[in-house]
Amino acid sequence: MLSAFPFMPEVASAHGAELDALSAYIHWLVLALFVAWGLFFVYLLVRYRGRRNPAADYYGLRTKASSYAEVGVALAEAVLLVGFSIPLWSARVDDFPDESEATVVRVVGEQFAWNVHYPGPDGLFGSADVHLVDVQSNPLGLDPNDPAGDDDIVTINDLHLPVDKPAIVYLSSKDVIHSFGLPEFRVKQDTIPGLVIPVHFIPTVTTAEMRERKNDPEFTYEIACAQLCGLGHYRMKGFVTIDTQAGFDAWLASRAPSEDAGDSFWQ
Amino acid sequence: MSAHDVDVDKHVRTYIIVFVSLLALTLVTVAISYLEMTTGPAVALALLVATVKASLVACFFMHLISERKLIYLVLGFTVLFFLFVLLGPLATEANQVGV
Amino acid sequence: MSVTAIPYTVEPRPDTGLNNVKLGIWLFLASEVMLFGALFASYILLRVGADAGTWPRGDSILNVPLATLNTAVLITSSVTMVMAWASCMRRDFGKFRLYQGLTVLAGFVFLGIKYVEYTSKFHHDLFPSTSTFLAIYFTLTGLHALHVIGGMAYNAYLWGPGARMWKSDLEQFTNRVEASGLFWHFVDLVWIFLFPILYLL
Amino acid sequence: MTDHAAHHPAEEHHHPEPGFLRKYWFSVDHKVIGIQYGITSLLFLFFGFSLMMLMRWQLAYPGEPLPLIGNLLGASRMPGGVMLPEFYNQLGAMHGTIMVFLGVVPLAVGAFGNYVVPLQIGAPDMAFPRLNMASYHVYFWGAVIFVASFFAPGGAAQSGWTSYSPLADIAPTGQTMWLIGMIFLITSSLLGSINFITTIIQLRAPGLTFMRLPFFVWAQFVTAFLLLLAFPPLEAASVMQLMDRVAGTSFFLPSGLVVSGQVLEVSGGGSPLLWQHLFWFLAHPEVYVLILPALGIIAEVVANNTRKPLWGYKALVWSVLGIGFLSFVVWAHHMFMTGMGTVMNAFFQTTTMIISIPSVVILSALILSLWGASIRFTTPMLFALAFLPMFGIGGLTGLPLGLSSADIHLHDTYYVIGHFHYVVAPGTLFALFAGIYYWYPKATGRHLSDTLGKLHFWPSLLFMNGIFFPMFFQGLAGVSRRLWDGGESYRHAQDVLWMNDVMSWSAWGLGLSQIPFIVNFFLSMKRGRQVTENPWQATTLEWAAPSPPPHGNFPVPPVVYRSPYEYSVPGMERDFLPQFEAGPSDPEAERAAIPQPVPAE
Ligand code: HEA
Ligand code: HEA
Ligand code: CUA
Ligand SMILES: [Cu+2]
Repeated sequence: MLSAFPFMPEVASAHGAELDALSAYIHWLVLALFVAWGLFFVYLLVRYRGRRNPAADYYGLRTKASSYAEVGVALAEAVLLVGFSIPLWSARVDDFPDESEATVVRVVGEQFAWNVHYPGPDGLFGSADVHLVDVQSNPLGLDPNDPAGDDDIVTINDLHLPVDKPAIVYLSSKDVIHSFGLPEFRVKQDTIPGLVIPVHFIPTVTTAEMRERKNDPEFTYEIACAQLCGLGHYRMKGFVTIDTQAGFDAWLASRAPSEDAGDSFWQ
Repeated sequence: MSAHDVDVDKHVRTYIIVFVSLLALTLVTVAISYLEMTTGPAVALALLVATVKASLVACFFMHLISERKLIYLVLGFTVLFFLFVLLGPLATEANQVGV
Repeated sequence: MSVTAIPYTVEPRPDTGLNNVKLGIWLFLASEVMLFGALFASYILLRVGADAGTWPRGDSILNVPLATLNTAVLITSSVTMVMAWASCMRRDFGKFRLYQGLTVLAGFVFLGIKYVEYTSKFHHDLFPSTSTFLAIYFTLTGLHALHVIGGMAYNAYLWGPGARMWKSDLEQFTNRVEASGLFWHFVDLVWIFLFPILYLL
Repeated sequence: MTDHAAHHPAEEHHHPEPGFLRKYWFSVDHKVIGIQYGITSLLFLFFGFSLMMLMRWQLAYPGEPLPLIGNLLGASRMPGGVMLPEFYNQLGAMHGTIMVFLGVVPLAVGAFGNYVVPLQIGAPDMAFPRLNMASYHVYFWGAVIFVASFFAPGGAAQSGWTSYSPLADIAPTGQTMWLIGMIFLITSSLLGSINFITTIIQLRAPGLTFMRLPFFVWAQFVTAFLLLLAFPPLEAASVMQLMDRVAGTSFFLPSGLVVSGQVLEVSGGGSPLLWQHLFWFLAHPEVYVLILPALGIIAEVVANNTRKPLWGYKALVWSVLGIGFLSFVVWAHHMFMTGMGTVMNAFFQTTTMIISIPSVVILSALILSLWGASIRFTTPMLFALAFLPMFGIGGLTGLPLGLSSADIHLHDTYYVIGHFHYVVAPGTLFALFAGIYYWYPKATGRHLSDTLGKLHFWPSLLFMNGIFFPMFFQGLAGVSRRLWDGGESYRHAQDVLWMNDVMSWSAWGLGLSQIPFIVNFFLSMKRGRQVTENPWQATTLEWAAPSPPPHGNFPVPPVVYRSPYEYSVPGMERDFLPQFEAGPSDPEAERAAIPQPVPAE
């Protein structure tokens, strides 16, 4: 069908289908152009080969037909640009859902892992300070004296999200530029040190369902670091688990820090 | 330009005038910087004076005032591209998603 | 060299009205505009992006009187430079030697003052690594100083050994002085911008 | 190349033979310098290709020891013959840098520009011969620095040819050498471009008005302006990154960085994106520096082998000027994923779409030039014809990338690698090969073997597509570029992983396919069929000079009577009418009709 292009991973986000449609249209367009030009090109090679046409015609092609073709190409590009690409982009970066009805999470890239940070029940992220960073016990440098941080949940390379609910991910980096790439969700955003850049999307297919569709019990969504970030770039891989709301809540609860967790940091 | 078609002495007189006005403008900029102004106007004014001085140098010492079209063309494009490299990054940063 | 002489090395080509050197030097200056322009753009971007209050006013760190003096020195050297060229036009070798010499001398004075400025910074433990402001300050003024040195070197050459050409081919020599002058004025022109943006704002 | 004296004893007495060094190393003759550039850059193309053939092993057989060569490269690079990720990144970054800055640009501009432009405009040499020599020597030492960097502690640059900060700021010494080498190369290009522009504007032969210039000269003209005005910003950026690395500044380093658990002790306050802006402000015009001379070569070869004027010369000229101008305002289409708001994003998408139009016009004009032709399938023409669809594929796949919403999925995947290799490899490289086959007789006085040429062409065409087409599938599947294991560990890559073998074997096949060329290149110098001035029966000025041209190029300074591609002029029994020949009709009248330069105000 016209609004999808083969070879792409099965889409698993609400906006993904729209992006794919654009991708499909532009690819069909260039494919058509290439085939048309290609056939014409081959025809010319055969028709005007020296042996068949020993004397060239000084004037060559008399019509200006080609300029119509060019105008056509330009128009098609304009339509795809104004009608699709720009609005779709604006939907990505401008109309964010309200945080109250979204799953909000911080993801911080580092050589070579993804730190995932949930605010916990209080919905507040604990404040962090680079000088508190400890590779083992406190990768994000959370401030133990900040109450907002007490119930926070921190995982490494393990992002869980509930299905059919908007997710807002605040992206940043501790060291160099990485890129938060989620192929199945058609999400990609560089994480720039010094900046916090949000992305939003709605996962539409749970991991379990995707496993059935692919009938591959092993299947998991992955975070693929898309930006060269050093010798470990190739292994900077995280996992995304899309769960039902219930399943997600259960997982969160299971991850909630036990009472003395705050101290266990400093043992 | 070749020796014949210019009246050198007239040139020299202009050089002196330009020289004096440049020195004067230098003092002006410094003076301005002492009266306490908010950054906005201060920058604008300082750059204005600098531009005037620069164009004096360019027009008279570098004889741009009486240069060939070709040179104007080249410099015109150069200035344009300079504006691109100046404004492009600024505009993009102003339009940055996130903080 | 080549068998057939290269045309328009001295006399201008009728349809462009320029000789090769004149066009060449202006093209070079165009690229220089982009070089300093990019650094200038970086300065603005970094300053606009800096957290409120972190960017110092130049005169709170730098020595404005010295820089003002240096500005005057460069402007003076520009005048002596064009006077040197005018002396070529007037075929007055003595005057040329004088003005060209003064131009080079002014270059030395400028560098001397810069040296004093730099060292006093270092004494106060102010280095490029201290802050982004000082980083851009040292980079811009350093690059500018390199250009001054380059210009001085060529001017000194024209003053000394290069001057032999005065006898052999005065017209080409005059072109060279003009070209070297154009470069020197450009260096002056760059400083005219560096002075306010680095020292006064 | 073969020594002039043999062909032109006449020269002997107006200037004694200079010594070897003066003649071949410190020569100021644009032809010798062109050939210096040519040989050096070809060797670097081969070197850059070899690096990639190494990488392709790792991509096809991740983590498996490379037989034979593997152990030779030392434990710091390939312990036990297995490539370390660090070394993979070095190879990638250096492949990109070398191919672009030491291979294609010096060959397209330094070699072809230097050798052909003065000849095509009927000039005795470049406007500034000594500057020309300097530009080669600066390039040469820059190149030496790049090669030496492989032996620096920690190895060569390994942050990609894009050298994004902060990664490049904290990379080993090799990056410092990369930056210094870069400053050398940029300086060299600046010297060169000043020379080209001055030469083209000032040294055109009488009667050679701008609208009579061969399209190749136009392409070089615009290219020179790109080099002149787009390179300095990267020079500035390189200086700043150098300061960050050696003087401890933080131009590109924000505050509060934590590298491998340690807080980075710098003043901070810098901007990583500033580097990207300055880099791409150079690097997008740069990619047109890679393609414009190629298009120029193609135009020459197509006109000559269709035996008819190019279709739409005016359109070609205006398009190339348009591309040159627009290429300064599209750079941020490489930065869509850095968090760009809708406004700027829309702006850069729009400029990107607009710039594709002149390219379409140029390609269309070249294809339509075939209409009514009498096509001669010579070796240069084969490469030129192959160029058209190959560049077509590369260019057309640029459009999905140019629409940022489509780019979200494709950015930094192998799709991008596929896109630009189609334009630079079977595109530009093929054009350069076409140029070599086309002008080799002019430079050496001998033809390259046609048989070996075809033996070079067909397999190259096959393997090029074998390497680069699968990349589109991998990219659409979402496989990231610059992966040491070629995506082996990623689930979404599994279905397309097998293509890595196809690509690698094609790459090695492509390597073998170059043997006929290398053999041809060297053997033909002595064995090739001898030629006179105008072996291709061409119309442009370089064919008025002897082959190879002596010092000063033209025994008699040429005069230009007409536009560049007067083939198959009606009512002539000979099917070409050179620019430099008075027409059969009435030579006197024609000589009188030569446009005289009008004094400028
Ligand atoms: C010579 C080099 C070259 C050329 C000419 C181009 C041409 C174009 N490029 Fe490409 N590009 C690169 C080299 C080049 N590019 C490189 C090196 C990179 C990657 C850098 C990196 O990240 O490492 C890149 C990356 C790149 C990106 C960034 C992708 C990303 O990182 O996400 C984008 C996005 O807009 C883009 C767009 C375009 C466009 C729209 C064109 C247009 O100009 C194309 C216009 C041409 C056409 C539209 C063709 C017309 C075709 C026909 C008329 C049909 C003919 C058919 C037959 C004859 C059969 N390019
Ligand atoms: C002009 C630019 C150019 C050219 C021509 C090429 C040519 C080739 N490139 Fe390259 N490539 C880049 C520029 C270029 N590349 C860049 C910029 C990158 C990105 C780097 C980065 O990630 O930062 C890249 C990355 C890149 C990758 C991705 C690596 C990764 O992401 O991890 C791959 C993978 O296969 C690849 C392969 C090839 C191959 C097989 C060729 C082949 O087509 C090579 C063909 C070469 C020849 C045919 C040689 C011809 C010369 C001779 C035969 C010599 C004869 C000598 C004499 C006669 C004296 N390239
Ligand atoms: Cu992180 Cu690549
Ligand atoms: Cu680009």
